[in-house]
Amino acid sequence: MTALSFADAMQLFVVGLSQGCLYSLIAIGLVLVYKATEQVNFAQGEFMMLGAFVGYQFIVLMGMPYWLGAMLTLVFMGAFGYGVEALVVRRLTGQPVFTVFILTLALGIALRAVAGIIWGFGNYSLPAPVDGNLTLGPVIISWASVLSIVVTAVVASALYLFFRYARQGVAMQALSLNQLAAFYMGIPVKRLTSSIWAMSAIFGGIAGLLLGPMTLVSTQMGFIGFKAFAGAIVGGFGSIPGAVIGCLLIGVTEPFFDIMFPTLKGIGAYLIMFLVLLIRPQGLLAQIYAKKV
Amino acid sequence: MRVIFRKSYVQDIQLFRDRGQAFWYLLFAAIALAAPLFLDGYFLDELSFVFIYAIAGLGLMVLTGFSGQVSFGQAAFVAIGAYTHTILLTRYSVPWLLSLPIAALVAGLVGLAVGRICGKMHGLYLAIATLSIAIVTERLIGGAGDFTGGHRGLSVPEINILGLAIDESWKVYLLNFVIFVGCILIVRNLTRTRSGRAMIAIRDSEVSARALGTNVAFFKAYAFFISAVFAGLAGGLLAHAFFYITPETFGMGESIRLLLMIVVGGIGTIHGAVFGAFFIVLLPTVLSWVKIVLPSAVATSGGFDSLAFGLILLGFILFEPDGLYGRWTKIHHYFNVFPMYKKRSFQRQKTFLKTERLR
Amino acid sequence: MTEVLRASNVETMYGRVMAIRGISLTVKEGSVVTVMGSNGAGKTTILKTISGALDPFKGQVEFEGRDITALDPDVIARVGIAHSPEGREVFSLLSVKDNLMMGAYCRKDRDEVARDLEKVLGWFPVLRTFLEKQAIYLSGGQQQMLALGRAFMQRPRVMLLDEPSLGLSPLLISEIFQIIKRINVEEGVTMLLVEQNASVALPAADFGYVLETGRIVMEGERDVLMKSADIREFYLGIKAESARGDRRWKARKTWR
Amino acid sequence: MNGLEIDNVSLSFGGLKAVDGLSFSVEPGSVFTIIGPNGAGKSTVFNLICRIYDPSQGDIRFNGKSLRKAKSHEVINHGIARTFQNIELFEHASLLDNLLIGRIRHGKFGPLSELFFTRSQMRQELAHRRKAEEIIEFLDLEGYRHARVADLPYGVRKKTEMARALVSEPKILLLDEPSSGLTSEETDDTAFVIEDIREVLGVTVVMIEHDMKLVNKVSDMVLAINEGRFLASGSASEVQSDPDVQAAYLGGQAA
Repeated sequence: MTALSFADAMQLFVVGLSQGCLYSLIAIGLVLVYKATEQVNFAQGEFMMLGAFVGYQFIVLMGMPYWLGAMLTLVFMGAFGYGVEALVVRRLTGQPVFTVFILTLALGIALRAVAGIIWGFGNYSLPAPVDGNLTLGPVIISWASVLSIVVTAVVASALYLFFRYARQGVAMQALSLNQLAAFYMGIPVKRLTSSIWAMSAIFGGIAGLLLGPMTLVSTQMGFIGFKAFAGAIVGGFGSIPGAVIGCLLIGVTEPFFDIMFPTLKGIGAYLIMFLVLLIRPQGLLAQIYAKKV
Repeated sequence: MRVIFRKSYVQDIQLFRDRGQAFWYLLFAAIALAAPLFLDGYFLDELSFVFIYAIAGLGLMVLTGFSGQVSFGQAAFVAIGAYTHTILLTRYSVPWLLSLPIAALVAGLVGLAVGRICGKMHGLYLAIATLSIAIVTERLIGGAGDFTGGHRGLSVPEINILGLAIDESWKVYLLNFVIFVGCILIVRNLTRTRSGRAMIAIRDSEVSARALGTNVAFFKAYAFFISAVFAGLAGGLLAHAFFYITPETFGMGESIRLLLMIVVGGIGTIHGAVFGAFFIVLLPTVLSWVKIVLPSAVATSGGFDSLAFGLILLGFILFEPDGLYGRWTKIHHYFNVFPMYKKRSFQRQKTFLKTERLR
Repeated sequence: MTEVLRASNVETMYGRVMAIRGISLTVKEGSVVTVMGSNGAGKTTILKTISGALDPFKGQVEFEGRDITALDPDVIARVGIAHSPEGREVFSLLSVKDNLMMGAYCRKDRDEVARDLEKVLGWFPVLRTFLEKQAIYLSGGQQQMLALGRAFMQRPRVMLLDEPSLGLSPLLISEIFQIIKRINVEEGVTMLLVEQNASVALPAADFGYVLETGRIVMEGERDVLMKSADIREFYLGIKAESARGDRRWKARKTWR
Repeated sequence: MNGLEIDNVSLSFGGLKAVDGLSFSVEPGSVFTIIGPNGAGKSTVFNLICRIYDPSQGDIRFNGKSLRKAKSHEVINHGIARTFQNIELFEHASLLDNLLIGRIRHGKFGPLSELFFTRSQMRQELAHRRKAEEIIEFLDLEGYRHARVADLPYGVRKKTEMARALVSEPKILLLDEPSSGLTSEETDDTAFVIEDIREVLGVTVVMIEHDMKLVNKVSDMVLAINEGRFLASGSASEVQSDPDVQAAYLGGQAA
């Protein structure tokens, strides 16, 4: 193990931070669906991949201006998320959580295959929304990373406020707690549920557009979703602040871990998650309550 | 429709429900034993894979179907079994008959430890924790360098039982079949005794399982142990079937495939594990036949197999959540009551979500 | 009085069992109608069929002349039917206030909503003290009040109440039934009340139905039912004392 | 001393005292009823006895042995079985399997004899089955033996839960609102069942109950609590005439 200079450590920290923000964006999509419907979307990583590919289609293949292409991508993702819920996931309402696990796993497999058939199984490059680097003393950070940090901060706080104060936000929580009772209140459960999936797919799309330029677009890029899972779980699945905290924790510790244990590169996220779960089996901000008997 | 007349309590805990059932199962066993006489090597190899996957699936069935613990990490135990077995055979020249049980036991002990650690986790937490075990195991084996052959992998010697070389397809087939039948009997015995019931109790209500005297943590770990032993056993056999093993053979994807397998088969039943194994092993073969009639543009595209797999799974979950076995019982029921079949008796109703955050 | 709710010849499955077999009932505007019956008789199934949580196999449900059979429950709720389900079913992790406001989710008249909230808190002062607390921390009785208040916040024309007395102490039962009667009289809400505990439900009702294994075996005005020997024996638990004290064998029901 | 003793037990949830210095003892062979308004802490007392909660103060003894060190799955080994207010059955198993699970305390963990289903294992299974059948007959559940519990009507489920507790051959049975959700006819049956449990099986019964008719019929001793504290105790009629109980619970109306 080599000793790290302070500057190197800061650099790693910043890299980790922006990586953590990307995990957070994926994790927010996961938690959002979970919070409102108690469904777990294992295909969230694939939603992100799809967002990146659609962006690639609009911006690179069709040559649209970046921001127009990005907007269209998000519109497409919203419609896609809405449709997936309305046409597929809804049929499983009330089935055990496990069934939805399997459904979304299958959806992920199918999505990867479809993307591969349409766009091919290679690696493709997607332009970044902003170029250049920001230099802060010894630390160099790309503007794209800064953007991902800002976007995450905005999205997370907006959602937090939405669930806390907006009527629809509270209704979404209500329907996750007791769907039948929400129906009895006249809450348009079906429309709200589909909207949640649309929102979640849009966040997946944003993550895809931000991650695409950094890692190249490929059918395999969705696997990063599992690290977002780890982050969301560290935070206590179902809490948006928890998901952000967990993902940042994982994002920031990961580069240090990789440098310290080069042979174990890539599994730091899971080991951290395991450690947290050992101490707090419900995550940092627990969302599970004891049932009254 | 056949009605069972019960004359003694023994009847309810016998291996077979009645004579008719015993007859059918024994007939199947006889046909399976005779299969090498009329099937060629390719199909025998395929069936060997079916049996091996069914063994791993039975283990997962005990864990997920009986004790209700969702595991995305079964392939880790398969890997541990496969590597332990291969290393014992090649490096330490342990006899095959000893090496395989040791491999299963090693996997089992690791499973026990995991079960002990994960005992407090539920649902999604457990799923992701076990998933990370699969990922970590793969990396550890890959990173262990020469001992495990690293990412280059290890070549697996031929099976040799007490000097008898199991070198032809039909021999391997029969060996796998015998072990497979043994495993089924063991799981069947588990379902009709105390430990099996304790697992079901934990699955359905931990609170009352505890109130009735079930040591929940113990039986959760025990379910992990049994499941990992089966996985380890399957791993040992799988190593021979593959001839050459690398850590990637047993990655996260394989774990998920195993889980999907028991879902397609029908979760919670022994039949389900077997049906699922047939499905997952024979699907590529069937798809390759289907491809012949498809336009070549579709058939040659790289994603066709996984797309078909994904869509078939989606279809199962949407239209037949009870899996192949569930479909089978419905068909069976249809013929049993033939003119009186009512669609109603299996009709699905509006269902509504209720939170599982309270337990 | 006009009919506000009518079910005709409804058959509904519950799981694999035919839970109600050809039931017809009518509810007149402004009245309290109770459905009595033992467990598994299908009382809850009737309410669930009306409110759209279960689709009937056969038959029709009408609300103010409009066919509402097998619509989605949220549509039926917006039409003006509030269902307070068995087992309270409050939103356990939301605050008491949010629970009540969810009842008013579809209402646009903010001032009226605020006034109704005050009304509910006036009826159930305990709820006011727990306003910001999560509903999971309420006792069974308080949750029942919350469920009732939440249903009222919908400002429904008809309220379907499923076992409001379940698991409550005698004192609370009488309190809750007083409020139910008040909502009926003062707010003009029609009630369809399903109760095991006929000795509280029947006196509070105008009209009653008796349900046995999915069929209606008796119906009538309250006063008529109160006099029926079978009702007295099996539902009100008023027994002619026999010479041997408690009887262990069962009398036969004749439904006269 | 014999029987169940609750000795000055307290428990608080987040500053709120759910049970506050409560003491009582249950004579062996009696039917002991706890009444009180909703939220008085009645079910909490059961949960304390069953070690789901850990008391912050006080001791719980059964036949002179303290339960404070026991784990929640060990309580039944002392002979204490219970039912739940909202029915906690094993929904996806048959009624018979539910009862056999109730026999779990009467068996040893023997992985080999189980997995290979030896003859002695078979004998053990048959013994469990005979005991389960005794209880099935005792509670008239014959017709439902092989039905899936989730498909059973409410009243039968309630009885099933009682049966499941009884097959464990307890010395003392805790019943949490045995009559809730039952009609007056079914409640009458429950009264006979409780009497039989005491007289035929010789099991002490502690129950939480709201239906005063049932309470009057079967109880030897009644304890009224409110807000986790002792309110009154004595015979059913004594407790009901207590002014505190009337004010807090019965609301003046003689039930």
